[in-house]
Amino acid sequence: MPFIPHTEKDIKDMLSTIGVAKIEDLFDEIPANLRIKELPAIPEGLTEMELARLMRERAEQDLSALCFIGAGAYEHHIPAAVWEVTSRGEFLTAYTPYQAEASQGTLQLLYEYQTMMASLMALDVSNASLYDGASALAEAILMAVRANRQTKSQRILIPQTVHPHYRHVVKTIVGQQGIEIVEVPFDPKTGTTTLAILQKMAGEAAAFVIPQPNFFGALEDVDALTDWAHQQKALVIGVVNPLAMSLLKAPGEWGQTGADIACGEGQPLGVPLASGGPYYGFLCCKKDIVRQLPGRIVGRTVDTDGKQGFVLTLQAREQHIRRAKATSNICTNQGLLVTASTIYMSLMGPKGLKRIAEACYHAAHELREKVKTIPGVEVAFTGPSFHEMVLRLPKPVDAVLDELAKYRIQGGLSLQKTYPQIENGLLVCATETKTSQDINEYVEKLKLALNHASHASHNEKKTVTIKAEGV
Amino acid sequence: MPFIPHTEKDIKDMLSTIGVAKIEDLFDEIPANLRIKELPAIPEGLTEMELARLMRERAEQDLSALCFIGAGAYEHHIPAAVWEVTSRGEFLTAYTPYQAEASQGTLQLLYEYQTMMASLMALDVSNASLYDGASALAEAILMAVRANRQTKSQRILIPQTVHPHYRHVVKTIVGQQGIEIVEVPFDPKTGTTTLAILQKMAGEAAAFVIPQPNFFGALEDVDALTDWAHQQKALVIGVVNPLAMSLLKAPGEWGQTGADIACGEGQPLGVPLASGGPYYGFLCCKKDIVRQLPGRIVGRTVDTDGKQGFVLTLQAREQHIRRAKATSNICTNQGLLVTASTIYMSLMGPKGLKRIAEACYHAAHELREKVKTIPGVEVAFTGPSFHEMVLRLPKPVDAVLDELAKYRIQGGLSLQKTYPQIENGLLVCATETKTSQDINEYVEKLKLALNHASHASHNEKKTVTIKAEGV
Amino acid sequence: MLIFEQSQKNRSATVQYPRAISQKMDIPKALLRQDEPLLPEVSELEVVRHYTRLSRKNFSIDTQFYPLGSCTMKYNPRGVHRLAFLEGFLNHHPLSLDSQSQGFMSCTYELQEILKAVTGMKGVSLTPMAGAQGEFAGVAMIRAYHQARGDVARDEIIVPDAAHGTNPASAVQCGYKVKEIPTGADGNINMEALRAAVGPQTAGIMLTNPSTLGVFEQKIKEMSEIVHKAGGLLYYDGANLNAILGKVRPGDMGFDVMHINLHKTFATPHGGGGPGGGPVAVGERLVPYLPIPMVTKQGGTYRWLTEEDCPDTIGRLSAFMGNGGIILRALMYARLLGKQGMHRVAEFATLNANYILAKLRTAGFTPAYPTRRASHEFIITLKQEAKELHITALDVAKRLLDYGFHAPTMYFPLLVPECLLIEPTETESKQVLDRFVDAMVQILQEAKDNPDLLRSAPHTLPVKRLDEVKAARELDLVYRAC
Amino acid sequence: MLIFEQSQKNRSATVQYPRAISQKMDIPKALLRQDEPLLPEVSELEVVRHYTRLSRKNFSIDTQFYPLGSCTMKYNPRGVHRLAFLEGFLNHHPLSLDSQSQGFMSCTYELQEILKAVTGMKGVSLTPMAGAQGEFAGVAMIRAYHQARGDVARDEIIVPDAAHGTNPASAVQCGYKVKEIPTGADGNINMEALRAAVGPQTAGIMLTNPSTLGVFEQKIKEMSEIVHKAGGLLYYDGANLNAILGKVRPGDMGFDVMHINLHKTFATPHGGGGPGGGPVAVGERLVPYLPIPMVTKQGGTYRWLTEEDCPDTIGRLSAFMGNGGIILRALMYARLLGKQGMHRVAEFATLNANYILAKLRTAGFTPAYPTRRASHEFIITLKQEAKELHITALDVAKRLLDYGFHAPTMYFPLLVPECLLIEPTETESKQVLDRFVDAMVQILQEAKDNPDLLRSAPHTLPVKRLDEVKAARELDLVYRAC
Ligand SMILES: Cc1ncc(COP(=O)(O)O)c(C=O)c1O
Ligand SMILES: Cc1ncc(COP(=O)(O)O)c(C=O)c1O
Repeated sequence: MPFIPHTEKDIKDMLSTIGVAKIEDLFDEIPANLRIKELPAIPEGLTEMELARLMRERAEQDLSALCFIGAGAYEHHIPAAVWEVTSRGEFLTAYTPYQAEASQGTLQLLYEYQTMMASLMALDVSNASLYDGASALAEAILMAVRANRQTKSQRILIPQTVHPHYRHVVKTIVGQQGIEIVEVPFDPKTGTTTLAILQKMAGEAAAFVIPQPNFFGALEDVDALTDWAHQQKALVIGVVNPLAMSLLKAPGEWGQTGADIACGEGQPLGVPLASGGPYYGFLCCKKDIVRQLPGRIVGRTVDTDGKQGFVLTLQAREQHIRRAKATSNICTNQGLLVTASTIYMSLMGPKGLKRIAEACYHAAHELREKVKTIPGVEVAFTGPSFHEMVLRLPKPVDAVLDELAKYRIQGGLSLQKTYPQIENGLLVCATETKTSQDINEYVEKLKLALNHASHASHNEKKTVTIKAEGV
Repeated sequence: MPFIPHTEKDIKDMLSTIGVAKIEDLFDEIPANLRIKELPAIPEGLTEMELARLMRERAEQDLSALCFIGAGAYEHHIPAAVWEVTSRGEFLTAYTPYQAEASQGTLQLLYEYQTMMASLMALDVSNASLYDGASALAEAILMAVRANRQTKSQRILIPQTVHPHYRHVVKTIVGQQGIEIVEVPFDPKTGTTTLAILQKMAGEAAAFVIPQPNFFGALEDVDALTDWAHQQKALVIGVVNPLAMSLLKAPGEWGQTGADIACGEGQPLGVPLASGGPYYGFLCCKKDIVRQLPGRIVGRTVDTDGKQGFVLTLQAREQHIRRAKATSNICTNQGLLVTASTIYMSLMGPKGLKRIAEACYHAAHELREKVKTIPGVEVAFTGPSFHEMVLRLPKPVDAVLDELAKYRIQGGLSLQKTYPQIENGLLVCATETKTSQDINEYVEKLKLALNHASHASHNEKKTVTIKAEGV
Repeated sequence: MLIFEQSQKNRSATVQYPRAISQKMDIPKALLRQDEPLLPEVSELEVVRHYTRLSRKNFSIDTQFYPLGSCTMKYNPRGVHRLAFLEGFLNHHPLSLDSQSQGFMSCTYELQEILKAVTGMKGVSLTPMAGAQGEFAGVAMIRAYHQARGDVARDEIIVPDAAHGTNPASAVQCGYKVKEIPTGADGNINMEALRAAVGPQTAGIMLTNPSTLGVFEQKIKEMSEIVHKAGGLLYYDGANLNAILGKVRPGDMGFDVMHINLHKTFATPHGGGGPGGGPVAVGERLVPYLPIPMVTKQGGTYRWLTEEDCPDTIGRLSAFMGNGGIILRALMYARLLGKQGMHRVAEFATLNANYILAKLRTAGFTPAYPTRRASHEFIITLKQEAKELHITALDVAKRLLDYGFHAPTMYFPLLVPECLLIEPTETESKQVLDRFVDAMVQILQEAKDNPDLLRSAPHTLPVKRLDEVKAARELDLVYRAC
Repeated sequence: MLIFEQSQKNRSATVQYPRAISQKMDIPKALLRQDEPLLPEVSELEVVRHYTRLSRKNFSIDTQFYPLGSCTMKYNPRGVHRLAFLEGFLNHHPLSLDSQSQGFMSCTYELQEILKAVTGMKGVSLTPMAGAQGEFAGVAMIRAYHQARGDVARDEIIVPDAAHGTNPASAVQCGYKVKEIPTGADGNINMEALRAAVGPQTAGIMLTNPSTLGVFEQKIKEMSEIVHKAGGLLYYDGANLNAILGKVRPGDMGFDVMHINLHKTFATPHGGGGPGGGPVAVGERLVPYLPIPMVTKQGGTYRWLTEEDCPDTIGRLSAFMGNGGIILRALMYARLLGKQGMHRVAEFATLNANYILAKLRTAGFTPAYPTRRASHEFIITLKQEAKELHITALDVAKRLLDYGFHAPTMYFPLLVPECLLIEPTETESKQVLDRFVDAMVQILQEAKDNPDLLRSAPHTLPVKRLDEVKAARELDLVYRAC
C-alpha cells in the first residue's frame, strides 16, 4: 500500500480499539447509494522506478537547446545552493506558520524577504506573496480601489503595453466586482504609453497601472506617467520585473511621490521556468495603506523572555479571521518560491543582481544589433529597452517559429494573435544565460528559418468549441 | 574571489591585528626562491553558470539508453528519498565523528548500518566502511593473515572466479607484504570453483576467498568450499554481492561453521553507478576477530546522565592511535555512501531487498533464455546463476559492442583480455531495472550487431608505453 | 541573527555573478536606479549556513507528526519532488510551442482525466493556484451560468457557519453577498435553516462534505435537491477530499462544481505556506465556463485550449497555466497510487482519525460531536478544561510542541469553543498516533497538576510564546539598517 | 530511538519494490537464505523522518564553524555537488567503452593536468581513494623504484614524530620499517637527527610542509638534499596543501611523490567520514610506477591507460578508477577557482589562521610555537591551564560545542601536550572568526570562574559527555532485537 504504513496487526488492533469490525464500517454514516466501489478510469499504480522512467521519457520530449522566449517568464542562472537549501524537508514540508514558535525558520525568512522585496521596490512594506504576477496585479487593483481615499471612481487605466495575459487575468478577477477597466493604447513608434495618448484618457481614476519594462521590453517614462496619474487622483501601481529593479528606478522613486503599489512576477529571482509555475506574485505598498494589503504579512515581535521572534501579523485583514470582509480570499500562497527567492537574493546581493540585469541588457542588445543585419528583419520600436524586444519578420511568425523548432531553438513568442497591429511581430528575449555564441546561433538559424518558412500563414489550429464537445 | 568572503576592510583590519602590511608577508618564512607567482597551465576561473553548461555538455556525452554491463557495478533503482536525505548538509559536510556529542546523527546511523550489514552477512560485527569492494578484499586478506591463529602460513587462495580487478588490487596491496597469492582455476563447464580442482591446492593456507555470486554471475558451492577451506586451517573470506544476500545463503551460514569474514562492494545498495565511484567496501567478521578488523567501528554507550549515545570505539586498532602498528592505514572512509546505503536498506527492508534480488534473477534469466535463441550465441556455463552470465558470441566481442553502441546500448563487458580462454566471452547483466521490452530490444539489437560486426578482431588500441612518453 | 546583520559592504558570492561587461547602456539616467536596494552582501557559505540553520527552526512533516486539521499533512513523496526537477520540465518555457511541450501537456491531460474520475465530474481545469482560487473560479462559473441564462437576480451565496474563511471571502470576491446558515448540535446543517435561506436570490451554496467539523453531512442528497430546486448550484470545497477519495464522489452527491486541493489530497508539499494547486471540476452544465487554459488531446497530440476554443470561459486566472510543477507532482502521486491505492487513502485516513478519537475519548477528552463517526479528522473541545482548569486550547497546542508534535488546528471552526481539529492523515503509523495520544494524556495531567506549565509553553523551542498583540500594534515588517 | 525500534513486522515501503514475480527460480535450496536479515520494516515517511532527524544531531560545515585542524573544513560548493548528479555522470557505468565515456574522461584528464600544475609534478594518477591510499601508493612507488634499480636493501621510511598516523601506517603496509625523528622546539625537524637517521637503509622520508604543527619547514631544500644524497626519496603528505596552493609547489621543494586530499584542498564534501580522494603526483623518476588507470588524450579523444600501457605500474588500487564522483567534484571546484582563484586559497587560509592566532595570543592563550608564523593552521597548548586550572584541552573542546562551534583537533600532533590544532580555512569570514575568539575567551574565563562547567560540557547537545571507556570495554556494535 503506497505510503500507508499499517500492518495487518495494526489494523486489527486499531479496529478493535474503535470497536468496529472492518474499515468499511467507518464509512457507515455515508448513504450506501453514494458509495462507489472502484475507479475504473484510473490507471494501475506504478512503482517509483516505473514512474521515474515514464517521467524521464516525458521530460525529454520537452527539452530544447536554446530558448529565446521571455514574455513574463525568464530563463536565468539559478545557483544550485538555492534549491538545495529550499528543498530541505523543513522548508518543503511545513505548513503556513500558524504555530509561530514552531515555525521561526519560515517566519524569519519571510521577514527577510519582505525587507528585500520592499527595498527592491523602494516601498515601505511587502506581503509574503500572492499566486503569480498576473493575479498579483489583480489584487493590486482591488487594493487600490479599496485604498484610494481621493476618489470614489471605479475606473482603472491599464496600458496595452501590460502583458496581455495579465490584462486578461485582471478582467477575470476584477471584472466580477463591477470595476471598469480602460485599456490605454500605445505609441506605435516607441511601443510605450505616452502623455500624448494619456491626454485623451484624463479624468478621475482609482488606479493607473505602469509596467516597467513593459511587455515589449521597452522602458516606460515612469516619472511622467506617475505624476500624470497622481493628478487624476489615481493610485499608481507599478507592475515590474523585480530583477530589473536592481538597475532601473524602482516604483517608490517614480515621479514626485513615487508609485503607491508595486507588484509583479517573482519568477526571475531564483524560480525555474518549470513549464509555467509555481512562481509567485509579489506586492509592496506604502505604509499608510498596509491594512489594505492582501495576503500574509510577517512581523517582528518578542517572546515572553523579550527575545526577538516572528509571527504572522495583521491577520484581521485575512479570510480566516475577517471571512466575508477580508481584503482577499487568499490562504495558501507561494511560500516555497519566496524561500528560493530570498536565498537567491541573498546570494546575489545588490551588486550581483545589478550585474545580472546589466548582462541581460547587453545580451539582448547584442541580439538586437545582430538580428537587424538580417534582410527584412526590423526592430519594431525605438527607445530604450531592457532584455526583450519586438521584431518584425518578413514572413509569418508561426511558420518561422516552427522552422526554428527544427533546430531545437525556441525562437520567441508570436504576437500575431495578441497584437495583430504589429505585423508578423515576434517578441524575443535574451538573458545573462545567452552567450555571444548562442546569439550567433540564433541569428544564423533565424536566417535559415526565414528562407525555409512558407509565406502563407499556416499552423492554423483547429479550435474545439467546448459547448459542443466537452473538454 | 570565489568562496572567499573577505572584504577589503576585513583584510585591512585583520592584517593590522596580525601586525603585517600585506598578505604576502604571511609567507615570509617560506624561502623566496621556492615561491611561485602564477599557475599559467590552469584555465581561467568559471562562474557556476558557465561550469553548469560545460558539465551538462560533458555529461550528455556519456548518456546511453540501456546498460547491460554489470561486472561489479550494478544499475538499480534508487529511491529518490535516499539521496535527498543523504545530501542534507548535516550528513554531507560533517567530518569523521571525532566529537561524538556533536555527531550523534552520523554515529547512530553507522551503528544502524553495522547492524544491518552484519545481519545481512549473518556475521557478528561490521566496520563502518572501507574504500571499495576490491580494497576491502585486500584488507580482509591482511586481516585474515593477522587473525589466523591456526597456521603461520602466508598463503592465500583466490579463485579466478573472483573479479579480475579485485585480484589485481589484492596483488597490489597485499603483495607489498610478502604474502603469497595462489590463484585457483575454475571448472570450464560450470564457471565455478570445484572441490576437484581444489584437491590439487590442498595444504595449509591463511585464507581462502569465496565469491558469491562469482564474477561470471555463477553461484559457487559455498558450503563445500567453506568446509574444505576450514580443513586447510584457512580462514574463509566471502566476497559477496550484499544485495544478493537477501536471497542467497549469507557467509555466516556457509558450511559447518560459517565464513569468518565477509566483504564486498556496497554499491548495489543505493549507490549510483556514477562512472565508478565513490562506492564503499564493507567488511564483517566473527566477534572473536573484531580486534583485527580495520576501519572505523561505532559502539553504543551512555552519557553522564546514563542516556544512550554512540561513539567511535576500539580506536586502539587505528592509525591515529596505534600508528605504525595499526590494523590498517585507513583514515577517511566512504561514510556518505554508507549513509545512502543505510537509508536504502531501511526503505527496502528485508522483503523489499529480497524482492529486488528476485527481480534481478528473473530479468537475467529472461535475458538468458532469449539470447540463447540467437544462432551462434551460447551461454558459457551451466549451473545456477544470479543476475549475470557469460555469453559466447560467434563474432569478436569488441566489434559487437561497438555495433551495439550505435544503438546507445551498452552490451556488456568483453572478457577477451581477462579470460582469453573463453572465446569471444561477453559478461552480461540484467537487474530489476530491465523490463521485458528492454530485454527484447537488447536481443533484437544484438542480432543486428552480430550481422554487422566484422569477423576480424578490430578495435586494437594503440598502447602508450609510459616510460617512453610520460603520462 | 538576521541575514542583514551578517552583511558586510562589498562582500559577495562572485562565482554566481555573470561576468562584468564594461560596455555602455543606452538607458537614460532618469530611468536608472541610484541607490542600492537593501539586500545582504554575504558569501555563499554564509547564505547556505544561515538558511540551513533557519530551516532547523521549523516543524515539518519530514521531522514531526503534524496533525493539523483541514490541512492534510501527509507524507510528500520525495520521488515525486525529485522527478519534477527533471531538466525537461524545469527548463521548459510555458509559452513554448505545443509541439515542444508534449511531455508536460500529457501530464496535465492525464491529471485532468484522473480528477474527473475521482470527483465524478465532467470537466476539469487545473489552472487555479490554490483552493481559494479554485473557489473563486467555481463561484465565478456559477455566476457566469446564471448570467448566461439571464437569471441575473441571484446575488447570494449560502455558506454554513462552519465553513472555511475562504468560502465567504471567495463569494464576496465574485460580487456576491454571503448568507450564513447554522449547524445543528449533531454537526449537520440545520435543514430548516437551509430551506428558509434558499430562494430566488440564491446563486448557490458552498459546502464541504465531510464538513470542517469532521463529520459527513448525511442529508447531502436532500440538500442538493433543495438548492437545485431553488435554482441554485452547489459548490464543493474539496479541502476534505482526502476523507472520501475513491469512496464517494462529489459529483454523485449532487455538486455542480468543486475545487481540489492538490497540496492536501494529492500530497504536494506545502512549502511553508504554498504553493498549492486548486483545480476546479464541474458537472455538465458548467463545462463551458471552465477557466483556461486546459489541455485537450487530438489524435495523439496534446493542445492547449484557449479562449478561441472556449468562448464562454470565465477566463484566465494566471499568467500561464497555474502551478505547473504542482500539477506534475499531483499527477505523479496519483500514478503511484493508481486505482488500487486511491481509495485506501480515505480508508486509512479515516481509520487513523477514528483511532485517535477513540483513544482520546477513553482518556477523558471531549469530542465535539460525540455521537458521530469521525471522518479523516475530528474535533475535541476543551471547553470544560478551560472552565475548570483555566487552560485553553492554545495552551494545550503550545504544550504539544514541547512534546515534539505539531499542534492541531486551533479555534477552527469558529463555532466550537476551545476546539482542536485533529487530522492525522493515512501516512502516519499506529505507533506515532499512540505516542501522540500519550502526549495528550500527559498534558491533560499536567493541566491538573501544574497548569502554568501549559500556560507558559512552549519551553523547548527556539523562542517562547510570542507576543502577537505587540506585533500587530507596533508594526515591524521590514528590517531597517541603523 | 533506533530505526529498528520503529520496525513493525510486514510494514513496507512497497512503492519502492519491483513488482513481485511468481515464477520459480532454479537455485538449489542449499544456496538460499532461510531467515530474514535484521533490516527495519518501516514506511517511507518513517525513514525520511528518522534520518532527517538524525542528521539534525550533527554539526557540519553547513551549520557550524568547524575549525578542525588538518581537515580543511571549507565550504563545499553546492553547485559542484549538484552537477555531479547530472544523469550522464550518475548513470554511467565505469566499464563503458571509452567511446561512451568521453565526458567523464575529459574531466579526469583535466584534473590530472591541473594537479600537475599545482604540485609541480610530472605525472598524476587520480585513483587513490583517500589520502592514506595515496600514501600507500606513493610509498609503493618508492619501493618499486628502488627495486627496479636493484637497490633492494632499503627497508626504512623516516617519519617525523609530528606526522599523521597514516604516514607510519602506510609505510608499514608497504612492508617498510618506520624510523621516527624528533621535532625541535621551533617546530622544525631536527636536522642533526635527520642526518643521523639517513643511510643506505633509507628508502625515503614522509613529510608535510607546512607540517602538522602548522609551521613551514624552512630548510626543506637542505633536507631534500640530505635524503636524496643518501639515496632516499621524499614523500609529501598533501593534507596541508591548502596552505600553499598556488604559492609553493612540492615539486619545487624537492619532493618526488605526494598525495593530494581532494576532500580537503579541493572542497569535496567529507560526508561524515568520507568519501575522499587521494590522487598521487610524482616527479619524472616515478612516472612509470603510477597506479592505474589514468586517462590520456590522443588526438582529441580520451583513453584509459591500463597495465598494457604502463608495464611498471604498481597496479590497481580499486575495482574501477577510484572515487569518480570526487574526481568530478574536485575538477569542478578547480575550474571555478581558476588560475586567479587558486593561490587566493592559501592566502586567505593563512590570513585567517594568523588572525585567530594573533587574537588568541592577545587574549592569553599560548601558541605552541610562539616564534613562528602560522600557516593555514596553528596549535595552542593548554598545558599551563591544565596545570593551574585542572582543565584539559578536551574540556575546552567540549565546551566550545556548547557555543555552537565545532572543536578544533585535539591531542594531535601527539608531541604537543594538551593541544588544539585550529584550522579556520579561507571560506570563513572575519566576523565568524571574531565570534570564535570571543567564545574561546569566554571559556577561558569560565575555566577560572567555574571549571566544572567545562569538565561536564557539553550541556546543550543531544547527549552529554559520552563514556568512551565503557564503549570499548562492553562492546555493543550491533543492535539485537530482544
Ligand atoms: C476547508 C478549507 N477550505 C478551503 C481552503 C483554502 O484552500 P487554499 O489554502 O488552498 O487556498 C482550506 C485551506 O486551508 C480549507 O481547509
Ligand atoms: C596530515 C594528514 N595526513 C594524512 C591524512 C590522511 O588522509 P585521508 O584521511 O584522506 O586518508 C590526514 C587526514 O586527516 C591528515 O590530516
